[in-house]
Amino acid sequence: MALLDINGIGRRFGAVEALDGIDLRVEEGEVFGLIGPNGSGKTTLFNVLTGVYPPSAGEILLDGRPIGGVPPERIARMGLARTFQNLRLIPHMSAFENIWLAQHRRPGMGLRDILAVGGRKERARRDEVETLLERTGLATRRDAFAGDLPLPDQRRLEIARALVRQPRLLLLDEPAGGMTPMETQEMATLIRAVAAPGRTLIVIEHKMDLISDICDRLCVLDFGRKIAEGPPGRVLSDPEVLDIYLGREADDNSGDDSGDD
Amino acid sequence: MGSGYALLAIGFTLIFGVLRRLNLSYGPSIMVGVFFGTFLFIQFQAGWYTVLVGTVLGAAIAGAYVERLCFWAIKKGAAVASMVSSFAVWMQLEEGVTIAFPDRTYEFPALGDFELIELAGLSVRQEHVIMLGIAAILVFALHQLLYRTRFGLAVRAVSEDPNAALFMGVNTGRVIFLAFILASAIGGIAGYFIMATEEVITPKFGLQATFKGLIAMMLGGMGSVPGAIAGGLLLGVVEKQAEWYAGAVWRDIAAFMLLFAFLIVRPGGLLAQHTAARDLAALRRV
Amino acid sequence: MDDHVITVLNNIGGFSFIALSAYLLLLSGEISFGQQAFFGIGAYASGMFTAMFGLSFWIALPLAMLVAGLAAAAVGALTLRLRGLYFAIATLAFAETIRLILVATTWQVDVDGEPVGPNGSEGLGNIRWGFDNEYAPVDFLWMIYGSLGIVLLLFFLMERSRLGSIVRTIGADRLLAETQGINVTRYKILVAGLAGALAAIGGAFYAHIQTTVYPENFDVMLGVHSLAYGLIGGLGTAVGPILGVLLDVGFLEAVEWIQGYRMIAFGGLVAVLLIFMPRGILDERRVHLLRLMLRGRRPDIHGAAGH
Amino acid sequence: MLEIADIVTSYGKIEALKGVSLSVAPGEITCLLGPNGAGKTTTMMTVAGLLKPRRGSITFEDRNITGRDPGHIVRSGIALVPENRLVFPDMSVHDNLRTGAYSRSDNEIEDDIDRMFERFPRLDERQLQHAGTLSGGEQQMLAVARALMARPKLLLMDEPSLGLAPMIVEEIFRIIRDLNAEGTSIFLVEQNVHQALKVAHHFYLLEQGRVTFGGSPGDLEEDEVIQRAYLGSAETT
Repeated sequence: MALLDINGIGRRFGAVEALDGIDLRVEEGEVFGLIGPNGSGKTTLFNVLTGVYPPSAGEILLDGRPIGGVPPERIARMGLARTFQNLRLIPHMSAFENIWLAQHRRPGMGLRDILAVGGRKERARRDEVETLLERTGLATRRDAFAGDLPLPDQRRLEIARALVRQPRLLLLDEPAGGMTPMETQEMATLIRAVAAPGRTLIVIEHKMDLISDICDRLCVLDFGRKIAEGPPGRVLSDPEVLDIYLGREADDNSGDDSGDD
Repeated sequence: MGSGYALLAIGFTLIFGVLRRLNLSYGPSIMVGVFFGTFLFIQFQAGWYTVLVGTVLGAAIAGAYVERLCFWAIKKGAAVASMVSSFAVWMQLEEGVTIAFPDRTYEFPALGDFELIELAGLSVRQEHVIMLGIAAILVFALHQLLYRTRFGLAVRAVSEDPNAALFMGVNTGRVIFLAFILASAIGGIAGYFIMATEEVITPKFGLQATFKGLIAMMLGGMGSVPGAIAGGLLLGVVEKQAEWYAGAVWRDIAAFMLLFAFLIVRPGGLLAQHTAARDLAALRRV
Repeated sequence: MDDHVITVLNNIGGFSFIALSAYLLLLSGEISFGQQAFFGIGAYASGMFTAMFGLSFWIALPLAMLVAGLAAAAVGALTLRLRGLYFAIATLAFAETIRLILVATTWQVDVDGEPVGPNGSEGLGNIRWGFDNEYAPVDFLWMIYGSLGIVLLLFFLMERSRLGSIVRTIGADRLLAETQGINVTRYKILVAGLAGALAAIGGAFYAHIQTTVYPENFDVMLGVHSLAYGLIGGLGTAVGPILGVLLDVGFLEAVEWIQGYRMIAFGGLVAVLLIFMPRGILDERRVHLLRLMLRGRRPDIHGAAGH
Repeated sequence: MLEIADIVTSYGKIEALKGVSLSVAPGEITCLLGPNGAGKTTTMMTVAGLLKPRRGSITFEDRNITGRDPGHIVRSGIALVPENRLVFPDMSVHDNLRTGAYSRSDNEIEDDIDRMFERFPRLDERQLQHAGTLSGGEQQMLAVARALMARPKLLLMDEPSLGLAPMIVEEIFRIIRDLNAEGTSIFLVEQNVHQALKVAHHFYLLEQGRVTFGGSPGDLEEDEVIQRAYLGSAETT
């Protein structure tokens, strides 16, 4: 059974059909890419998956359990975590605190853990945050306010915050958005490390080199509809995809429009 | 009465629309204007137009002071600080007026000796008909100003995105300042006509004006001029009915209960946006 | 200690509760103009319990907290959908409704041949529990500061625990809180209820020191003052709002020549302070720096150059 | 046409620009490339008058415009297409264009609006629609059209391709080339090095608040530009 099973999802905003009958299956351990022009419904799909707003049609199964229309905090506790394209860190809290607060209501955490100010379990959880800071390269930024960090560090911090929830499915919304090619490569390294233990990821990106580098499979959205799905090599050479997404000139510069090297 | 509230609410809503911040000192600024008008009347036996001009001028000057201290000086993104600061200035204005006018209660000149007139079977005070007329003229003038002039374009641009307005070469600080003064002046006109029918003023009028303007604005929907009018008229009607049936205390209770109920059931106000627009707003929220 | 000093200290303590109440709501992202309602409910309820029904203050206090807490939680539940200014105005409308209803209500019972109970704008008098049990103002001083100490301790523990960060997360970004698995609805109602109960403590002490309370004691001035205390003192720690109270009641009360111009002075002070410190004296950044210094750490707390 | 000489701009204590000098020649497209946080947007904001430089001078057509307010700079012939477009979402497309002409007082504004609609037919179809309902690409076109309404001699464009799909990016760069061909000088900040080098006559590299290279696209291999532009950022991260 697929970890995530999306059947005929639709979402309408007034007259705009932001998502229109999307079918997707993401297998356990897969890194799945989601690409498409701006306004094609990628972030809307993330918002529907995380419960920010309910789908107006269709069904979503996470590990066989329906999550369409379930409130976001319940979905979060079912093992789904995400990052945000526009970054939603708490600017006047330190990097450490931003990660630490996200441990809330992980499976097995109850009222006593919420009120705990010390103790062995709490110390272990704090150590875990330190480890994550280390792994995401933020150890020296531990006490800096999140709002003071440069953009690449903020994106890393968002990933660390999502990881501390030990998610079964992690959604990354433009993890390399606004980054230079060098920073993008470092981000690709981080994402590969995150995916290494068999974690399932869905990644939205405009940077084709990053997508083809990290994804096992990907799907292309256009005007809320799925127009292609498959391994990166095949999808990125699909003539229809090239036409609507990569632009007509794409064939003569092999799709490197996003300023890669 | 309702049209007086509507005028109060229009001034309020204009400030909120441009700044997205609440000016609690709005009523007290008007109170300063009204006391200035009274001062002209008592000291110089000024005629009604001089008192009106004095009231508007006083309110505008007090408004300018509030804007400089509580809004212009406070950094962007600190809307709460502005609001609390405007409250602090409210206390200043109220105490200042109390010191300058130690008797607390003063006479305010009536617009004239008017008879009750019969209108469609109802007897109506003539002042109220005049007030309604003035309100209608002001609303029309304001609409023309906002949608037909360069200043109006700038006001609308600033109220949507002050940064982008700056890029277009709009002097946002000045536009906000002028809009603020304009709003306080409209409040001054409202204050004058309300006082001219009540004929007695106290420093508590500041609180009254802030409350009534606020309630009327919220009933109609924040930032909307037509909403302010609808809200003001509704508030006037409800208060009159409550007073008639249950007595003077219940007039204010009814006003606040109405506001509370409205906020819970229909927070967008009478003229709330329809759902599609709200959906789009939700889309942008993420 | 002379009586004036004790009165001032009692006032500082009493107002600290409502200031902390408004502060707690500010942390959760809500501006309330209506905490005076729960201060008033606390005052009236505790006063009625002791004066009309002869209960001990120590029973009346938790009961009054319960009444105010439940009322506050109910208001919190009703206003869940509202944010920012809408919430502020809704709480204001609620508080004014309560105050005006108290003005319109008279309900008196006969106690020792005297009518006792709320009497419209004449207020609720004869709250003689302190007098009957021979409590001097200085005894109330210990009671107030003892309670305040406990409340502050609870605040510090909350700030250390996840509960504090949950409340701050909800305050900073509600959607983010939801996607972190936080049940925002539940916490919002909880915080509203706690804040209401907290304000009621101040009200109960106030009623029993003054022995008579009037509806006009709980007007919007009190509410906005309590909000201002947190914003002056700072949103970074629970000490902030108390610092705000100290500045207003303590400092301005103490300086003689300000008398008569107190509102002008306080108003000006607040307005100028907010220009330079929009999140108060002890804001998050200063508190964070202070904590790091206390722990003897002084690493790079600024990120690299901004954009 | 535009001469920037040794400007220093800071946010609080942090110096974002540490003495930047560059010039934009009339009739050309000049690009400013560099990593995030290098100070590209700060440079734009300083030229547009939104930030005041602490030191240095900015001259436009031999007039000193250093530290003048944004309104003055728009009137002197410099218009900005801001990063992230910043159109007025609840105003109609038509009114958005009028705000662009705010600094003008002549009576040809409506004619110019008609001209914009001829140039951007997709905006014409949406004249009365609120700008917030447009797609990202349409909003970018509106932002460009709005800036053109000021009749600028020099157009500043801050990351016009940001967040847009590749096909729309192509279209935006086509517009940039067309505008330039009609005689508008353009000063462009971009992170899309590949596209930027295709249209630029001249380019500068900005690293950590300093200009580290200035020349023509032929002067360096594209790979080398990218390498040199981003090496600095690798050290800070």
